Amino acid sequence: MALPESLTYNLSPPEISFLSENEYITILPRYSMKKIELIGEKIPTLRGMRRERVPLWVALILKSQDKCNIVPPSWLELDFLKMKYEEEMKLPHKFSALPWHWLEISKILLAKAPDDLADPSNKLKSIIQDLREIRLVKSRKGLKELNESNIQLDGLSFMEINELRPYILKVMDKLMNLHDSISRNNVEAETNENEYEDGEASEDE
Amino acid sequence: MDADYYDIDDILAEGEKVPCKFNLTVPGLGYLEGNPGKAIQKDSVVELPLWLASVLAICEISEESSQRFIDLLEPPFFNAKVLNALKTSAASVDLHAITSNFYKMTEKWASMFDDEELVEMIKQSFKDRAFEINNYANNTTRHINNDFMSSLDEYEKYLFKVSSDSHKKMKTWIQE
Amino acid sequence: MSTTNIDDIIEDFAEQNRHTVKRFKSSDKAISSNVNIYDELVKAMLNERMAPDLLPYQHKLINEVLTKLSNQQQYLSDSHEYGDTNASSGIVDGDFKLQLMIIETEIERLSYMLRLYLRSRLSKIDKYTIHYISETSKPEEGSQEDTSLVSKQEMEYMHQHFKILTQLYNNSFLKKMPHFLTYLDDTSGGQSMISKPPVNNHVFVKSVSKKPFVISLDEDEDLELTENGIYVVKYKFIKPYVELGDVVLI
Amino acid sequence: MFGALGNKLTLEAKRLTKLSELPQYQSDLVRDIVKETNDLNEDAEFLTEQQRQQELNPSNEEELKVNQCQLFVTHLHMRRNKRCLLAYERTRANKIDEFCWLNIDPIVDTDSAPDKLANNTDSTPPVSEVPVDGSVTRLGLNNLSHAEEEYLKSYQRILVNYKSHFADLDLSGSLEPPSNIFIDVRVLKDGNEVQTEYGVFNLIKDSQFYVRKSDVERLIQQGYLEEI
Repeated sequence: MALPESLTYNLSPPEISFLSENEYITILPRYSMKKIELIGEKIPTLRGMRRERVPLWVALILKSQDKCNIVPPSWLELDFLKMKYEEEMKLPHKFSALPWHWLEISKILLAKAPDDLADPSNKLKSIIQDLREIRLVKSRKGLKELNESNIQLDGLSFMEINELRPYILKVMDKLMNLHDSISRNNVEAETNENEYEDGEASEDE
Repeated sequence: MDADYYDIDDILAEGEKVPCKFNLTVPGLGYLEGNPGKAIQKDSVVELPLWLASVLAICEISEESSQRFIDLLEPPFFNAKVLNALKTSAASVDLHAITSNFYKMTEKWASMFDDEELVEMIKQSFKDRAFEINNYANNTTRHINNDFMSSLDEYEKYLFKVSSDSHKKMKTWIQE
Repeated sequence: MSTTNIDDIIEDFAEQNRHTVKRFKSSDKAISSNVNIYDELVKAMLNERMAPDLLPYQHKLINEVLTKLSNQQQYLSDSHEYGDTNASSGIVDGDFKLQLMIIETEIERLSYMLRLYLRSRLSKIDKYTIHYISETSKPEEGSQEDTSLVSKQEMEYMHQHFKILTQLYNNSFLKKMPHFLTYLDDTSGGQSMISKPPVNNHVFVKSVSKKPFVISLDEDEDLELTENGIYVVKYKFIKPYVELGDVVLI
Repeated sequence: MFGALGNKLTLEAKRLTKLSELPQYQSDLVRDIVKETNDLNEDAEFLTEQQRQQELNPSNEEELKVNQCQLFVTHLHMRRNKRCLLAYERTRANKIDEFCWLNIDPIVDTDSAPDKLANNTDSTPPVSEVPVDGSVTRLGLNNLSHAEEEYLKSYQRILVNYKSHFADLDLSGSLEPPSNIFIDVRVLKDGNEVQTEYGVFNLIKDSQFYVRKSDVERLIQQGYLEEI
C-alpha cells in the first residue's frame, strides 16, 4: 500500500509534535536580520530586542544559532500549571482548559530553550508529568461510556486525543457494526447504500 | 451487512461451522458429513460452514411451503451457558476457545435472525472486555494476565494491538 | 570581486518570487490572498489522512504549492551558486546562510506534508479502485478540470494499477477458472466484490466554525457543534461540513 | 473436507499480513483450488443439464428441489473458492506494492530467500516474524510466482511514472517528520576540508558547526563528528 498501515487513520506522536511547530510564538531577536519571504509566511525584518511573532520552527532555528530568545507562552509557567492541576483535582469529570499543543510545545521548549523559561526545568517537567497523568486517568475512566453513535471530548489536547484515538475508534466502530447487524437499526444505512449504487442494487438469491 | 470482499477475517468467520438440520434428502452431498458418494438424509444434523449454511437456510424448498433446505440450529457459541457467563462476568469468558471470530459471528447471526436481545447483550460484554483490554494495553509493565490475553477473539486481539502500540509510541515520544 | 550588496541580491530574489505569486493569484480567485497556503496544506493533509473516503483533489492548492516549491528551490540553488562564487570575498555572511537554512527547512516541511497528502490518496485509490473508477467515469465528473475528484496523474495511476492487478489475477488463476467466475465487479448473491470506503466509520472532528451549528445523526438524533469542540461522529454525517470547512478532521 | 483448501489458503493470507517479508507463493494450493473449482463446475454443468431434463419431463417436485439444492451447494463452493483465491493474491499484491514504495531492490540471491525449499504447502516457512507490525522490509524474488514478478516490475514502472510528475518531492522519501534538518556538530578528530552547499568547513578537533544533517551523516558514522 502507498501508505503504511500504521499511518492510516492515525498520526504518530512525532508527527503531532511536527505540526505543533507551526504554532506561532513570540521571540526577542538578539540581532537584526533581513526579512525572509517564505512560501507560507513572510518573516519580517528582525531588529534586536523588538518582539516578533514567528512560527515555532523558525524560532527554533534562530534560537539554535543564538539569534534570539524565545518568550515562553504564558501558560508554560509553574504557578499557572499548578493551578490547572488543582482544577483537575477539583473537577473529576472535566478537563481543565489547556492549549491544543501543550504537551508538544512544552516538551520542545524544555529541550531547546530551557534558559528562556521562567521556572526551573525540572519543576516544570514534574508538574507537566503530573498533569498528564491525572488527565490520562480521567480520560481512561471516561472510556467506559463509549457508544455506537457519538461522543464529545472537550478539553483534551491533540496529543492526548491521538493517544486514545485507536482505542476509541475501534471500539465505537465495532459497537456500530454489532448494532447495525439488526436490520431494524440499519434501515438508513441500506437506503444510503441503494443511493450509492445508483439504483443498481443487486438482488439476493 | 456489507463486509469487504477481500477482508481476511470476514472470510475466516464465514468459514466457521454451524450445526444445521437438513429438511430433505440430498443424494451426493454425503461428503458434507464425511461420507463422500452417499446421500445426506432428511433430518440429519450436519456442521456446515456459514458461507453455505446462511444461504441454504433462506432458500425455500418450494413456493408453497415455507420450509427451507436446512434449519440452522443454535450454535454452541450462543448457547445459554456462554451467554450467562458473558452476562455475569464478561472478562472471564474464554471467547477464543468458543470461536476465534466471536463478534463477526454475532453480527452474521444477528443479521439472519434479527436477534436484538443477543446484540444488546454482546455489545455490553464487548464494552466491558474492551475496557479491560485497554487497561492491559496501557500498562505494559504490569504482569500480563495470560489467561485473559489468550481468551481474546481476533477483533479484541487487534484492539489490544492498536491500543498498546499507541500507548507505547506515546511513551517513547515522551522519553526521547 | 562583486560589488553587489548582498541585501540587493536578496531583494532581487524576493521580488522575483512576488511576481510569480502575483501571476498565479490573479488567475485563481478561489485562494484569497490572505489565506496562508502552508496552513491550507496542513488542513488538507489532515483531512485526507483521516477521511475514510477520497476528498476532492485540491487542484488549486496543490498546484500553487508545487509552483512555489519549485520557485523556492530554484531560488535556493541560485543562492547557493551565488554563495559559492562569492565565498572567498567574504560577502556571504552567516545571516544569509541562516536565511537559506530557514527557506530550505520550510521546503522540507512542505514536501513532507505533500508526500503524505498524495500517498494517503493513493492508498485509498488502491483500496477502493473499482468504486473510484466508476465514480470518476460518471458524466458530471471530470468535465471540469479543476474540480474533479482525482487528479490527472491519479486517474492514470488508478487505471494502470487496476490493469496490472487484473492481469495478476488472470495469470495466477482466473483465466483457468470457469468464465462466469472471472469477474471482479460481481455484485450478485448478496456479496458485492466492489470494496467501498467505510463512510459509516467514526472520525474525530474539531469544529472551527465561529457560529454553532447542528448536524443530524441516526435515528432523529441531532448534535450541536460549537467552536473548538471535539467530537467523534460517523464520517457520513460530517463529510459535507469537512468540505465546507466548518470542521477539520483531526 | 468441504471448503478446506480455501480455508487453508485464507489462513496463509492471514499469516502473511503479519510478516515483514513475503513467504513462498503457495502454488500447489492455488493449483488444487483451481482444479477443485473446475471439477465443481463440471458437476454444476451436469446438474444444470439434469435440471433442464427434469423441466422438460415434469417429474416430481422433490427431485427438482434436490437438484436445486445440489446446484446451490456447488455454486456457493465455487464462489467461496474464488473469494479465497482473490483475497490471498490481493494480500500478496498489497505487500508487493508496499515494498515498491520503499524504493529498494528485491533480493535476487537464491540463498538469502529463506523459504526457497518450502514450497510444500504443509510446512510453515521460517520467515522472520516481526511482531510490531507487518510492514514489509525486504522481498525475495524467489518467493514470488512468475505472475507476481511481472506485477512487481509493472508496478515499479507505474510508480516511476507517477513520481515523475512530482520530481522535487521525493515521494518515496521518509515518512518520519523532518525535524532537525540542520544540526549542531562538534568535530571529534582532525580531517580534511568538507564542501557543502552551505559552504566549506575544516575538520579541526573541537570546533563546532551548524550544518545540514544529510551533508554530514557519513562523517558522523565515520566518527569525525558528533551531534550536539
